[in-house]
Amino acid sequence: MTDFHVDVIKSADYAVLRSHGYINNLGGEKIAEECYRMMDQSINRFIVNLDGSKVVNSIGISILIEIIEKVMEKQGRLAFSNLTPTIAKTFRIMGLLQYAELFEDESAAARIFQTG
Amino acid sequence: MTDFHVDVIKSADYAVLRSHGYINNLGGEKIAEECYRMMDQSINRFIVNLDGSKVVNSIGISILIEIIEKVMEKQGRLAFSNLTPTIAKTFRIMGLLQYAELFEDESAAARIFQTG
Amino acid sequence: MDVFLTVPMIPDMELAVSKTADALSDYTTLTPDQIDEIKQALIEACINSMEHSKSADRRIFMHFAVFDERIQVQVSDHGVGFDVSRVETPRIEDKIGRKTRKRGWGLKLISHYMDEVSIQSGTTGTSITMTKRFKVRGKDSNHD
Amino acid sequence: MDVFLTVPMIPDMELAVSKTADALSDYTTLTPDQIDEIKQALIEACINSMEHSKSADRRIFMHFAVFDERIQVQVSDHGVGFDVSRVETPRIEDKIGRKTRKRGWGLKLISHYMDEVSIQSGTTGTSITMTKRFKVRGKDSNHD
Ligand SMILES: Nc1ncnc2c1ncn2[C@@H]1O[C@H](COP(=O)(O)OP(=O)(O)O)[C@@H](O)[C@H]1O
Ligand SMILES: Nc1ncnc2c1ncn2[C@@H]1O[C@H](COP(=O)(O)OP(=O)(O)O)[C@@H](O)[C@H]1O
Repeated sequence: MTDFHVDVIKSADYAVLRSHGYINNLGGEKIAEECYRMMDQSINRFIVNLDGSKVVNSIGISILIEIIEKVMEKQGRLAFSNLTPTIAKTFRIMGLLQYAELFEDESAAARIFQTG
Repeated sequence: MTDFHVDVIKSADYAVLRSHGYINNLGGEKIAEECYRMMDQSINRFIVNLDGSKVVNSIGISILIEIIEKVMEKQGRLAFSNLTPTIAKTFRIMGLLQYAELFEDESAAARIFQTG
Repeated sequence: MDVFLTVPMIPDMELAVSKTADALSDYTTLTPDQIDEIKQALIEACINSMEHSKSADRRIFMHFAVFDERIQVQVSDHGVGFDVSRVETPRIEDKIGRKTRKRGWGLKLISHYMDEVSIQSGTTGTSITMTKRFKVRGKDSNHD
Repeated sequence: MDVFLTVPMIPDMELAVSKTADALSDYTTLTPDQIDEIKQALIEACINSMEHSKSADRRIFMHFAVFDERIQVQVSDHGVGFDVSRVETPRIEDKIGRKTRKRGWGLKLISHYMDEVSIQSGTTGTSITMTKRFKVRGKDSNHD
């Protein structure tokens, strides 16, 4: 129904995922799929840019929790950027930000990733 | 409720009215008000640019008919520009285009007005 | 698929209602222009109920039914009704340059925006049923 | 002002529904972020009905009531209901790094998005009533 898609931009040792559309179960799964595909290529650091996603649901976010878990298992790192205030609030309510970083925009996240 | 407004750009001998918002009775009346204010200043040629108005209703258009009538009484000229396909269809159904001209965009209308 | 919407007769409610039509269009293959026409038809039907129905409950009742190849929109009020056969078809020549009422376009416009229109009206209210057809999903070629 | 909306339980209907909330916000002084939160609360309530209610009629019934200083949204289904007192509060520490269900956030989120939430649930269905307050129009200074 909704046209969800993820653009993946692979850097040397991290990947940027730009999601577009409603992050429900299907949207969450598409993001997970792309992350796991990158992890198979030994990429364990991710910037998930949600600029194109203004609406989420708790099922979709549960899948993001699974991704965070997998990334932690690999001693990787996951950052979110470009969240709407409401999605940022949602992540904060859930306590996600104890496990994932939050950046204003993609370039702020990338700066940390490039130096760190 | 809705924030309707009209920008008026006065040229030497014609005026451009750019409407923004829903053309209902109130919207129609605001356009009429601006036209009649210009007519008091002896301007009788008008380009009404509807680029900022994607929705109309038949009450609003009835007021546009009154404007056309007043312009015709003064041997003036009225052109519409930047209509959505549905608004253009609406004007065609009503037969408005026998009395008012239709242009793709404002500059196309202005070219005719400057030469005519 | 059936969606029912009941709204109060208050200013600009017809605009709010037209946004629901927008939302439902995701379940159809309607083109953006077709969606615009349905929204305009809905706006005209709603303002008719608001302006003319004199309904005591001041409510408009809508039923959207989405089928494989058409959407049907019914707009009803519990108003005083009107005699459909006595509504005159408006003509621009009768309106411009004469001291006549410029109004009277709503029903004519609706009949052009939509593929089928029928009106039931009586002393317990008015109900206008409007249908617009669209392409069946996945059947855009003729070797189906 | 009361608006009633009934929709079928079909994919993405919660998104369509949230657009109605958008449309009604024109009648309030809600900020864009507050509207976003109501939309998210509505989405969670709808997917709960879709996922858990097992309702036979597969319908969600909504009632939006706009007052001077608050909007109240009620989302109901004719499903099997649940025992509200037995819903556990989710904690991220219990979810991450453990072989547990990651789900269970809907009601917690709703309680944070909205100012007041109450749930009625029984064998004939579930009804969640959610309220969000906003500034009274024209009363933004304190010398009123
Ligand atoms: N819901 C309604 N209830 C009562 N009368 C109606 C209703 N809808 C239309 N009418 C009658 O039909 C006439 C024509 O309506 P319409 O074509 O929309 O033009 P207008 O509303 O501008 O008069 C109205 O003037 C009114 O008398
Ligand atoms: N409308 C409903 N009908 C039946 N059960 C419900 C309903 N809404 C919530 N529940 C119950 O409450 C639990 C918690 O809901 P929620 O916090 O939204 O998390 P989740 O839906 O992810 O489990 C659900 O698992 C379900 O058992």
